[in-house]
Amino acid sequence: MSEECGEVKLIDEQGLRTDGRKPDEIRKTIMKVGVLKNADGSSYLEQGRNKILVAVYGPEELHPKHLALPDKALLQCRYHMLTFSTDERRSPAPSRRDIELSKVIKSALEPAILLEKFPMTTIRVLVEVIQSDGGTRCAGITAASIALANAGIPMRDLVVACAAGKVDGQYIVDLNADEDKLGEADLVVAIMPQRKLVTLIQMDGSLTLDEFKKVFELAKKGCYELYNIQRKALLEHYEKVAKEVSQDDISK
Amino acid sequence: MSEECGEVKLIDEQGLRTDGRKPDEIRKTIMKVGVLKNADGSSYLEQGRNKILVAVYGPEELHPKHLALPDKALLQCRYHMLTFSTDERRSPAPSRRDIELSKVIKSALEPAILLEKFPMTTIRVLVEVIQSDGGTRCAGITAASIALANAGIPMRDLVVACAAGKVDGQYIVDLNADEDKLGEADLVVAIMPQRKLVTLIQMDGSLTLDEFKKVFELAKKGCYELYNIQRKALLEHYEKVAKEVSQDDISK
Amino acid sequence: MSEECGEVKLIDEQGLRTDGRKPDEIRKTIMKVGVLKNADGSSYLEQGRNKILVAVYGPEELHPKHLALPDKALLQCRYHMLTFSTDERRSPAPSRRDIELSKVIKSALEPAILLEKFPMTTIRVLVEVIQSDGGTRCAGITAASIALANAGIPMRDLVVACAAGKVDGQYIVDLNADEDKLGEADLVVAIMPQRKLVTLIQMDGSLTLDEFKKVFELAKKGCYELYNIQRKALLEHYEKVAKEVSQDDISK
Amino acid sequence: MISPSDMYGMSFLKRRAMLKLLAKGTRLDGREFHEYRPVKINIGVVEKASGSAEVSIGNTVVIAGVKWDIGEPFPDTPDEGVLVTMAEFLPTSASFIEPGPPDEHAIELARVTDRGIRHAPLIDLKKLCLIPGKKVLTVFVDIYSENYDGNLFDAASRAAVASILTCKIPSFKVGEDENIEVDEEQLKPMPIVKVPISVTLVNIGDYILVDPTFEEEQVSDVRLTFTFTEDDKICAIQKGGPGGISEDLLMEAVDIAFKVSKEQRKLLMGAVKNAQKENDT
Amino acid sequence: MISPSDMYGMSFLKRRAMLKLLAKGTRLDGREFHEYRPVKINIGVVEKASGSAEVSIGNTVVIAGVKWDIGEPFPDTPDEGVLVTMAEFLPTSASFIEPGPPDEHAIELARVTDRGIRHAPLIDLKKLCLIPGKKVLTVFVDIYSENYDGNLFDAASRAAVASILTCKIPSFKVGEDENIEVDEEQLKPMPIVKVPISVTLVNIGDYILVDPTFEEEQVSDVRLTFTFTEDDKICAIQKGGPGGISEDLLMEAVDIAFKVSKEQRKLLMGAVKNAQKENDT
Amino acid sequence: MISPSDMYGMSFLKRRAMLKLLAKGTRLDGREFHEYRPVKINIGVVEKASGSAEVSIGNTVVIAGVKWDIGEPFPDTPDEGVLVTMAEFLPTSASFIEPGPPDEHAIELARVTDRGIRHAPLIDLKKLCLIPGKKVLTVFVDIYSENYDGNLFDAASRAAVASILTCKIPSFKVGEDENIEVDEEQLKPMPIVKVPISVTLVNIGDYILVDPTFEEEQVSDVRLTFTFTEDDKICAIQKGGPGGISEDLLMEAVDIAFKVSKEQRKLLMGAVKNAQKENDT
Repeated sequence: MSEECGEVKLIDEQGLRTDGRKPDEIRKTIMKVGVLKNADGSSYLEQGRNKILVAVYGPEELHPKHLALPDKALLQCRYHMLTFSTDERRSPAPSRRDIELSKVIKSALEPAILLEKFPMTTIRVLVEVIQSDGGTRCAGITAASIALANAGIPMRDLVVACAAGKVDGQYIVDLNADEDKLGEADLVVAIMPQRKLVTLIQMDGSLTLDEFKKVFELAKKGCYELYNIQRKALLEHYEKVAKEVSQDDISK
Repeated sequence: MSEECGEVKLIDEQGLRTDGRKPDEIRKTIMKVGVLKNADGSSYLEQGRNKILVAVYGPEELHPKHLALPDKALLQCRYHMLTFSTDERRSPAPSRRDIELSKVIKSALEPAILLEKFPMTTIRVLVEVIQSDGGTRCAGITAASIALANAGIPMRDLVVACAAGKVDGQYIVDLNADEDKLGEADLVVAIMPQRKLVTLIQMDGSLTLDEFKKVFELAKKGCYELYNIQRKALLEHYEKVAKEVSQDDISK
Repeated sequence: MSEECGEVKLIDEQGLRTDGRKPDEIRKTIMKVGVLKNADGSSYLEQGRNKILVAVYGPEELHPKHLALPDKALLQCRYHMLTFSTDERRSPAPSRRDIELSKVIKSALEPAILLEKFPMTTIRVLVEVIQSDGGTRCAGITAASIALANAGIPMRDLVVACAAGKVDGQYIVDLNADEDKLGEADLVVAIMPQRKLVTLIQMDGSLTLDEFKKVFELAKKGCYELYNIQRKALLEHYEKVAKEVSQDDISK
Repeated sequence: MISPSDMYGMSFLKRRAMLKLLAKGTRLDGREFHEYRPVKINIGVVEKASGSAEVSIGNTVVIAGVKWDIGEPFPDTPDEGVLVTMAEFLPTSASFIEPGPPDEHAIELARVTDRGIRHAPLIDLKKLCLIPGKKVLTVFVDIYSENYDGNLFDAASRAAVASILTCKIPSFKVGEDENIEVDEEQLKPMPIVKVPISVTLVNIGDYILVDPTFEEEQVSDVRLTFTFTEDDKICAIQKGGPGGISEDLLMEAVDIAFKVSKEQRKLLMGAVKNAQKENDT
Repeated sequence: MISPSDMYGMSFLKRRAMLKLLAKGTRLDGREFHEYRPVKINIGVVEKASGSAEVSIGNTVVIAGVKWDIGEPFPDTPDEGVLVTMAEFLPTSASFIEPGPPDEHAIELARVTDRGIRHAPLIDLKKLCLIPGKKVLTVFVDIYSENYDGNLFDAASRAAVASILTCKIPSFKVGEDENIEVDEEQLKPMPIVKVPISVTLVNIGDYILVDPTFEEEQVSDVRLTFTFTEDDKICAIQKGGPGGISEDLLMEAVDIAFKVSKEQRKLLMGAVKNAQKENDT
Repeated sequence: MISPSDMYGMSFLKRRAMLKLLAKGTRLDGREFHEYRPVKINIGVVEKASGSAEVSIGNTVVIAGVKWDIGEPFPDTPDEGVLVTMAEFLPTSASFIEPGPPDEHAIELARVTDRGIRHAPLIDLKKLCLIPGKKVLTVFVDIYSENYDGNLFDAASRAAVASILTCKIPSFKVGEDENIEVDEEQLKPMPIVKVPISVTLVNIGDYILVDPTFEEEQVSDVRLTFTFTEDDKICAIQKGGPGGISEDLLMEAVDIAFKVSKEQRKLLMGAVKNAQKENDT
């Protein structure tokens, strides 16, 4: 977050952003579930140039056992970036950022999962960032949530996340890497859309309380748009599975 | 320990040391016990510019269990320096020196603790060096011993440690960092003052057997002076506690 | 494995190699067993300038227990080079090469050991390279096999390993470090000589299928020569032990 | 290291008892819902650090120290000094904390403290550039918890900020051959822009409690840390905890935090001024 | 991390069942003994990598990416670029794989893939030298398994080779003062020598099965990987598994692998050509 | 890794049996109280090291090797070479020793050996300075235990000292542009000042036993290592073990160690001279 963003113009005279979007427009987003054979649930998400793969394993036995919780499943989340996911090759060792984001993603997903149904077990959510272009923690949460649904883990609601911020004095939604880096503020919001609960909020930059509330609304709007895509992806998968099953029936 | 200490004068014409002390004078020392709320016992010690914080936990359950001893408590000691405790910022990773000193401190304290009273448990002694100016292993032992007493761990005796050495051809007690680095010899001694047992001895430098015996006497003298301060610190704490308790009684 | 080995002549006009050997001649090899007191079995091997020490421990209890196999002993192998074993001082941390070779040595030895006799236990093979001059993985396997026999571990057969390759267009056996580095191909073969089974094969370089088969034969020939030395070493040890025992009888 | 099971998800019974108490308008230690425990700021405790402070909030005690070194800038900010913030839970802090490299909790603590400082921004990093693209000042802010009874975020922030505000760095001269002369005689303060004040609160049921104790953290649904600058702006937010929060409660929380930050700012700046006065005399 | 007990030495019963099936001339998934599962090669999946490919062989999925940097040569090859190959089992791959630094299996996978590439040789490393003894191009080939159902060796090799074959690197100019100018506009392909094709097979009893599934690997005695270049030479071999193999079967295995490598080569080169065509248009 | 429970604090019964035996004036292996086990010093066992020695004291076997490199001096000793001493317990040493990075026991062993060498001083480090403040010789002394039966301190010290005393380093020339030419033809010995001899003994009850076996170490109260130089000075002392010692016994121990060091010195210097003679012919 740099103070002087005057040099690089992030919004042009037509009011369009560097990637051609309008301020309140989210990036083109594709979601699929059931993309990995071995995982209990999985998903793949492209949001602009972000490419995210998520696998969910569990509920399953936990090792070492003394970490198990007597009253609920232990949710374990890992956020991990492949070495070639960014412009500069990343070190393969987990960074401090990776470790914080893993914790933050857990905190965003946990409210939605009925962990109390599976005491003494673990549910593992593995977020792999194959390509990164800003907003991967949000994309990871959004993708993880449908991978959890795909795994058949009972949930109170989906979780969907989106960032919003302020660049060149304007409020924008779903920041890409340049906007994140050069903008004036970056607000990350995750919600459970049916329950109307906020499960994650993170911010850095500089906003008055009033601006904060406006940017928050914009992030929420992004969340609801992504929520529709989540539902469509899940629906498509169920329809496909249903079709396969019924064809199996016919072939018998 | 450098051979030529001629360049830097460690003892001036008046026979005084760089910090104004006489050869057989220990540094100004302050000790307090019960300084941390969560620890079972704790102490804070200032000896010259050394600042040491010690916490004691235990006897408590030991993980992993296979390390537990069937006939006595396992004493675990950690000597650790904060990154800003020295002139140069230290790396946060434990150094080989830290690991040796942890072992040496354990060896100095162990003879005084009735470990056999608590088989299968552990007692943990955590020595944090907040500021370091030479002799922190001694200061750590001295402080740890009163923190153990503060934790109510049964002990045969206190342990008190002090260094002595030879600089500019003279014998001196309680070396500071410069004297340690530039002097001709550095002898570390820990004793149980009532039991008259030596629980630690370490030396580097160059001393004849005769000189060694003289320097040893000087270190022992330092130990006895520090022992008085230890006792005073414990007494003051008990008086304070007693007063609080009796005031509680009155207020009832 | 460099393409141009023209610069350095690895075979001279007399058809001799840099260390004076003929192409099909293995290096001077000395083997001893029972060289370490604490190990259940041990061996020492010199092959040219290679110096290898092997200790075997087991069958013994395995920690942590969840690694134990219900139907056989777990074979654990470690290949490790001392820091001063090579021209350049090595880092003491295990290299990726060390880790691969440990795995490869395990794969070469495992077929010969009656692991099924000792379920839930472990057998540990520790290969220490004291000095290295090419072919240490082979030397390690050859030495490990007689150390296992020395430990009294029941075996289907010994295992013996030897490399062969191609340098300056000629086929040679038992490559030294220079031949390994500058030659055109390096083929590592381990066999169980009585059972006529290949338990390890590794290659890098460039060989036609035909050449491969010829080089393979040469490696096998090397193996059989080393096998004779293995047997002699074991025999000598048993004779020595027998003599000691009978002398003990006499002295009674 | 704190295992997740230690931090959250504690007994259902404890939580029920706490909620009963809160329904009566009281906290376990008798505080108001929006009241901090006593805050003590002890500045200059480590002479060998360029700046240092020990801060206690109730029984939580944190110590921070600042050191500098000459280093290289990051490639994308060639004309800025480098700020490195580290946090460690000393094993003295609580019985369940084991020694070892910073775990996820310590890393989050360091990064949240760092973001408050960086986005205020507290330090004018451009003024720490010595030779653009080549040599800059690296500022290490190292934070250690000594005793842990909840709300490490605010204690860490206060200790780090107080250390920086009272920190003295030498003067530097760049010679002709790009050698850097360090003048330790000519000490000067760190170049300051704006002072961040963090306020941490938890949400338990419908209640919002400022400055949670360890017990309150354990039974809480949501932990929120808001950081404000003196020009009434938010510069950082962090959510933790296993629960979600309604939008209404979230907005209420921001407003409470904002209000409370004012008194906390006074308290910190007062301690800083006292320390500077003492230092001048 | 895969523990040894997971990889091999699995149940005696499974093995017996498998042998019965093989005696009938069938594999569990209905394949011929020397038949690969469907191989899909998807090139250019990561735009931020200089080259990339996702390869699936049946249910096994591997992704590889190539990145470059300017570095120093190894002292013993002062005029050659540096090739660094890394492999990691992503924990998405299977339930028994835990996150963490590469274990012995991942290291073997990386080193065997690397040897195939290095000894073909696939890349003309001399052409990656910028200033002899001082500056060379370092090529990082990073390989990740996404889903693991046996035969990672061939999937990794195919993905790495396809990534390198379709990789674009910038042009470099060495200035007078040994500064290196990078011209990202003038992209050019990696200098290629020969293309290695690995073929992995397992030996179970008297049978040789090409492209083993995870289940087949589990019950197999010997795993063999042969790598061939287009001039009909072997450039690398690796044996794994807890068993031994007779010389006859070994020689049979080489011949099978050699034969099968031809169709696998066609498949790879076809995918590469398609990708290059798409890229040009 | 040796767990503390393996090293000390072993069974009460063993100790009682040992004390009974000692009361009769005998040790388990029949030695006198102040007698070493047979010491064998085998010099030059690793040709690729600049100096090397394998030392056995009874069943304890230690190997040490010396390597050199050109490096930078420490900032506070700009005109001195650098000595780096490392010790590792090879897992061959005993069944309870696991492979891995040096643990507290190996680190203590390395540091005590190092202090004996450094404070004698054995090496004239000033003579290893090539360009003050810039380039010096770094001397690596790496010590490995091969078989462990007590008294590793003396075996390690003897092996390290013998390696250094017989070590050959090349001649160095500093060129005009501060390039360093290494002349491997012109080998010369390490610059030696004084030779340290360590003597380790344990205290069990009222008894002092020189050169303890593993069993004696296990049941002992105190372990003491004294290191002497040829001018009858003490240059290093280290105490270990879970017990305390009376001042009288401590002073008795120093005197015993001093006496015994004389014969140990003869033994070492004899082996060194033999090796040098062999080398010259």
